[in-house]
Amino acid sequence: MLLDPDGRPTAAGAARLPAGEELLRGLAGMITARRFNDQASALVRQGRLAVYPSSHGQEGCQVAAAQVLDDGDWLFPTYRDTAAAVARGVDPVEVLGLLKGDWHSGYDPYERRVAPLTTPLATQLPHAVGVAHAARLRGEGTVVLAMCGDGATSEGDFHEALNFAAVFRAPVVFFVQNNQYAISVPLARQTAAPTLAHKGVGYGIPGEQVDGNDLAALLDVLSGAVERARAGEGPQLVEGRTYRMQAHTNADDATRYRADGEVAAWVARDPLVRLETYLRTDGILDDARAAAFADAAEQVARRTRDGINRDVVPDPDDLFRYVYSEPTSQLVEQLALVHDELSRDESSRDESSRGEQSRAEAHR
Amino acid sequence: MLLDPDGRPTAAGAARLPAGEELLRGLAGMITARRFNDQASALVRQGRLAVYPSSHGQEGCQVAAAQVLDDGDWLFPTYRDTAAAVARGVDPVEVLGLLKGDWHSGYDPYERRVAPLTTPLATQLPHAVGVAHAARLRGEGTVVLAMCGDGATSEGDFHEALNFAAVFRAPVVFFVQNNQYAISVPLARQTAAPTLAHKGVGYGIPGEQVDGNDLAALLDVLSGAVERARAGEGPQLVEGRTYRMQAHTNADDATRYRADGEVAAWVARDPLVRLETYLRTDGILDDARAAAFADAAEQVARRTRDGINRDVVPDPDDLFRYVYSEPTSQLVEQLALVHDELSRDESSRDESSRGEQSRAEAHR
Amino acid sequence: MTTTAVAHETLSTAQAINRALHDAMTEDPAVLMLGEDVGPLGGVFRVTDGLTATFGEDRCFDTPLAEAGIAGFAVGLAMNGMRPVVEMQFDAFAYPAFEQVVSHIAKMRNRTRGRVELPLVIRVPYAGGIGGVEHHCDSSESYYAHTPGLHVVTPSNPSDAYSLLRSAIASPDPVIFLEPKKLYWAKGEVALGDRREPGIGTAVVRRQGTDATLIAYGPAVPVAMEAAEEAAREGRSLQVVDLRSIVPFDDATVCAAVESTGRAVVIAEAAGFASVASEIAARVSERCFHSLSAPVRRVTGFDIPYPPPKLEHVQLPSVARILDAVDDLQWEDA
Amino acid sequence: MTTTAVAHETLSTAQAINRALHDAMTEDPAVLMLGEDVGPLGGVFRVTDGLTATFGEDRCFDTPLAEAGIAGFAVGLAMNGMRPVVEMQFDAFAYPAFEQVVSHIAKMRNRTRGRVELPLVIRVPYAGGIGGVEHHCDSSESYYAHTPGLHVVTPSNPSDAYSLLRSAIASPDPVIFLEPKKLYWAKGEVALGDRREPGIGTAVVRRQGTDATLIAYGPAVPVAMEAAEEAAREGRSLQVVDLRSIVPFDDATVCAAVESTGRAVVIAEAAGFASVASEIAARVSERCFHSLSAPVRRVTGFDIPYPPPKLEHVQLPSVARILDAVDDLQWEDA
Ligand SMILES: Cc1ncc(C[n+]2csc(CCOP(=O)(O)OP(=O)(O)O)c2C)c(N)n1
Ligand SMILES: Cc1ncc(C[n+]2csc(CCOP(=O)(O)OP(=O)(O)O)c2C)c(N)n1
Ligand SMILES: [Mg+2]
Ligand SMILES: [Mg+2]
Repeated sequence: MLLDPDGRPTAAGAARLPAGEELLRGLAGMITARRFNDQASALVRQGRLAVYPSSHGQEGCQVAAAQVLDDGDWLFPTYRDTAAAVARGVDPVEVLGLLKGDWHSGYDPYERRVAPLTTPLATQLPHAVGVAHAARLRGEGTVVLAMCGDGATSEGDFHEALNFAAVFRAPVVFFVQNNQYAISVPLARQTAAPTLAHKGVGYGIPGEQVDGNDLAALLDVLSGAVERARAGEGPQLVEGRTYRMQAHTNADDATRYRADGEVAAWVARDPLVRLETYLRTDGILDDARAAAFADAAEQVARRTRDGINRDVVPDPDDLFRYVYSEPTSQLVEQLALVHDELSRDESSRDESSRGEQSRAEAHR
Repeated sequence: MLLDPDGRPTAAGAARLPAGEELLRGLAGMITARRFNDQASALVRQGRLAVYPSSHGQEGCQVAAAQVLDDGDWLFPTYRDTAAAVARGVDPVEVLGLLKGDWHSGYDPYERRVAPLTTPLATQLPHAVGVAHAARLRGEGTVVLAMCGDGATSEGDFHEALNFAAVFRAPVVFFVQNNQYAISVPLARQTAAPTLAHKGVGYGIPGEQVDGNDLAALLDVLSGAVERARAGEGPQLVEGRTYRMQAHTNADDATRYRADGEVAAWVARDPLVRLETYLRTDGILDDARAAAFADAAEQVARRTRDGINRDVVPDPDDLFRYVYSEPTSQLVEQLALVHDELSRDESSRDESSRGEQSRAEAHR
Repeated sequence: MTTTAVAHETLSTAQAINRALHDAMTEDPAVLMLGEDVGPLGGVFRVTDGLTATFGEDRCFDTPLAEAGIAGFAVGLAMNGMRPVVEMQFDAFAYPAFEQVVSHIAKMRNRTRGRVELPLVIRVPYAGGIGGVEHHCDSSESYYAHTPGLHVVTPSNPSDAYSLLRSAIASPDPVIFLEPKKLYWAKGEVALGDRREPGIGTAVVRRQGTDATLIAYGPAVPVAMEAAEEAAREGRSLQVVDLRSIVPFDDATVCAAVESTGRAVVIAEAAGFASVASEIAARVSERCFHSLSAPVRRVTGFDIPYPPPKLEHVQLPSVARILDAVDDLQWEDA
Repeated sequence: MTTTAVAHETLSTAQAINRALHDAMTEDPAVLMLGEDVGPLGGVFRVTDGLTATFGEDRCFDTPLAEAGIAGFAVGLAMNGMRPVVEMQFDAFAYPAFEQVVSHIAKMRNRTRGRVELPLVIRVPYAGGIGGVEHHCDSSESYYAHTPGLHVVTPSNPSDAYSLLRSAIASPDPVIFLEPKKLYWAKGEVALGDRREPGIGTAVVRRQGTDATLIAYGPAVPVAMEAAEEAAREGRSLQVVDLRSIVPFDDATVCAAVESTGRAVVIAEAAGFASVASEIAARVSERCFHSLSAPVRRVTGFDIPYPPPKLEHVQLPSVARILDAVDDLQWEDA
């Protein structure tokens, strides 16, 4: 911890606090991330997104993960790490592609070097190791930061990825956002380890736990890990202790498994408030700058809203277009069938004879 | 280490050496195990077994694993742990069922509470946790000892099993026989951990490394682990450092990946020689007793030889008999087809017309 | 011997499954329910709602988040006297457990000549039609149905959901119990109590008809029924067979149905290639060859990854696609 | 553009695969070979023999023992400019990688609208006939063939092994390359060099015949050829089609063949239920309906776990079983 929950530098903080501009950038990022999260949640309520797993409360982790990376590095996010992808510069509307339901993934992963948001837990971690290893084979200085949740650490893929990374000394920073829950399951039923950072020991990977609601500490610890990985010291494990302040997704009912008091205690440790308090107290942040940050966040929210509210007419042909580099003869035949159906649909709109109307309805 | 490689008690040994009778029992077990291993390897060369992964050199681990358990406990062996199953009292001929090729598994797992030898690596470990948990739910004092190799620790199932055991505080002792290789892959390419015992840390499981060629130390460490598990202290991890003195199986060519000198150095640390030297030096073992041990081992070898050399005519009906508790109508039909084929085969032996003979040949 | 009074209630499929679990757990203390979020939360579909409260944490409990571990752990429980029921949270999240399912759950009984039985049930919410994002809508039945040693069943209504799950839990063999997600909220009358019939292995003719036979299972059954109704309005009489049990397969009921009409359409949501629908089409084509007036048609998912929510209607067998396939059954030759 | 001189050599299937790897690695430094024991040992079947010595440890290397990890790691390599070739040690030991294969390898291209291609090959020694113990003889092709997004190929001889693997490695899409273990030691003449034809997607008529068509792939092809020879001695002319490529499926070649004879038997080692053989039988029954003089028969593995060594002959399609199925093709009606 470099800043205590009330925004006062700790002893360690006095020595290692990142530069003011870095912290301001971080604060701006968190303000945008928070606004983006809340905008996306609102869009779910309005029926514009299928589902949204919000990182509200985890914005420190989200922003730090992006901020410590160079342009040539890679970020591997989970479904919850939309704000991290936005912080890395991916278009917010494209980030929400998966959750809007137009397509499985919305952005070009190569553009900002952000892998697709991954849903099957921990499965992206071995991918991250492979990407890092390929870069290393070519002598590139790429670092890969791979994110996952506390629950995901129980999956076999977490284990296999860390072990591969250690054996190949791949430049990967595994960043576990321990938000205390895997949907309804609390950490104590997920693991009996003293901390998740201890999970590095069995792989020969240095592990460090950090206050995940303290952006200053996150930047300090994560950038240290990134630098060590870049310097050839092999993979690093960082656990950020944070909290999922809202339900798992809009479909979840968090009151079934946790008490309001617990949530309130964590809300009191809000990462935005903590950093802003410090920056204002220390005179680094003034009202003008704060207003500019809020403005920028509002712009992202507006762009998000506008983009998501824009109706895209999805093209059924796309379903057949990307399965293989060349469609198989089977897919060519099947697409023809779809076209045939669609044209019957069309014609039924005029004719409405022989029950075609109701067929078209069922079809839609 | 309680006995050094030359069979002299170490400082720790002076204090904690198991009772003489325990050690004699262990020596007898190892002599039998060694004889059994070498007999089985001979049977492979004679074409009586399909394959044999010998634990020659690992007899200390094999025998200790069985010796520390009570009758009500369970043992979960891998394909290599045939000698451990024999040490636990399973009929040696039935133990070799898998490797003879008559059937997939030869013995009744409930009789001596020994699970089937498991081939898919690490997959038996979660089974072991389930068995232990079921016993604990019923308030039984059962301990489960689950074995695996150094290579198997890389599998996701290893991770998931240890984590489940820790979270449920299941009375399981995970016993990793680190024989330095997974077929051709040496430990250093399997893990970057300081030791495999360190792998307990990330689960909150106590881990201990022990000289796997020192039966005295193995009995000490494993029985300690078993007692702690039985006392409700949760799962335990023990790494036995040992060596696979022969090739992975008869089908392997170990000269492709390791030097003779390395093997020789480990042969000099033979677990049998070490314990026998101590027991003779200390006057616990005399020639008569040694001869009796050799005799008993020879009897197991003879029983093994006789049993394996006895030809069993495998019954095709068995293939359909055990798939479900009641065969599906599909299997009933398919078995009828097999019977029909077999009867055509029979008749072709007399007639030999219309190419039936060659059909029958192809069929066999 | 006691005769249990059979009560009737109108329940959703999710509620019927919940009741089956509740009743089985009441009857037999060896029945355990485990999985991700099945405890206090009651599962993401609330299928296990109230079970922890009623039976305690030892009987219905959350596990760490690891599906291979869950399946393997259940194997051990079943080896040692328990009758575990596992919930996989969604179809695609059962894949990590594939090795445990194929290499152990399906083979343990055979491996040990029947000495080790595995009376366990794996419940898998499967298939689409609920606007779910990627990995939440896979139709994975063909993977299981192709694996010898497993029973594979799937109800199409609350009543079958109850009886099939009761018989799955009572079975000494492992059962993959596939729950069509889009039918979780569909209501129907359910006879409760100690009822295990209809059980595993029996198909049923859901609707009589004389012109052609629609063969469907799980989520495709209501669509087939709708198509048959629509066809009736058009003057064509379609018979509908609901498999209920994929393995074992009820050849007798299916063949009798097809032979009675001479025409057949197989309907399934899963991608068609090398699937359960292929099997049904191949079986019917072979066994009813001389009764068939037209080739057996298949209306299945296309051979593409399951679409995103906005396009799933393209993939799902629809009334229109079914009726078009029926139209194609060479009536002009009749 | 250089034209490579094509040399011919007599090689075993294992050697032909080794040469294909060697030649692809020589041509393209992005091609990597990885898996368990593929380095200094050269693989348990010696298929990768010499590759580490020739290309160095960075190009052909052993991984930790974890198949999901291997597959996932290969995904990352492929995402970042490499063309990884993975060896799974045996069929059943690929199951731990099932989630990576189904949820990522098969779907990444589609998920990203073609932006992320995965040019990777998973080599799987599969099927039986070598006296292997449990878990070493599974015919797993149906699991892959049912999964949209994968190409699935399997050679039946050294020459196809070479060209199919060359085209698999050159493909921008993931390919499951199934190697029939029992054919590893079978020898044949192989044209080497920059040869990718015949490639993915084309079946071939291996033997001409007029009375009935045998459709087979991989390890079943030599058995089908033997059966055709035996039948010829009995005066019956059987045609043999070797699929080579299961996905994509060469409908044109298969249908033309079946239509030319009017009778068909599908042969495959795998358990028959909901399998590739089901698909072939269903397709042929549907597409060639009016040309068929008899129902399409299947000679497949039974729906049982693969037998222990002493009983595997019962499970494997034999010449006798194939000829009996041919006998059943209702010749009396002809
Ligand atoms: C392999 C797999 N199993 C199950 C799920 C269903 N699921 C989605 S999120 C979730 C909880 C994840 O918890 P955690 O890793 O802590 O991440 P968080 O949601 O808290 O960010 C579960 C069980 C999944 N997505 N993938
Ligand atoms: C899941 C799985 N993958 C691969 C194999 C093939 N295989 C058999 S033994 C072996 C090496 C195992 O090494 P280790 O765990 O150290 O045990 P040891 O053989 O040394 O006793 C391998 C790779 C397997 N049996 N199971
Ligand atoms: Mg979490
Ligand atoms: Mg080993």
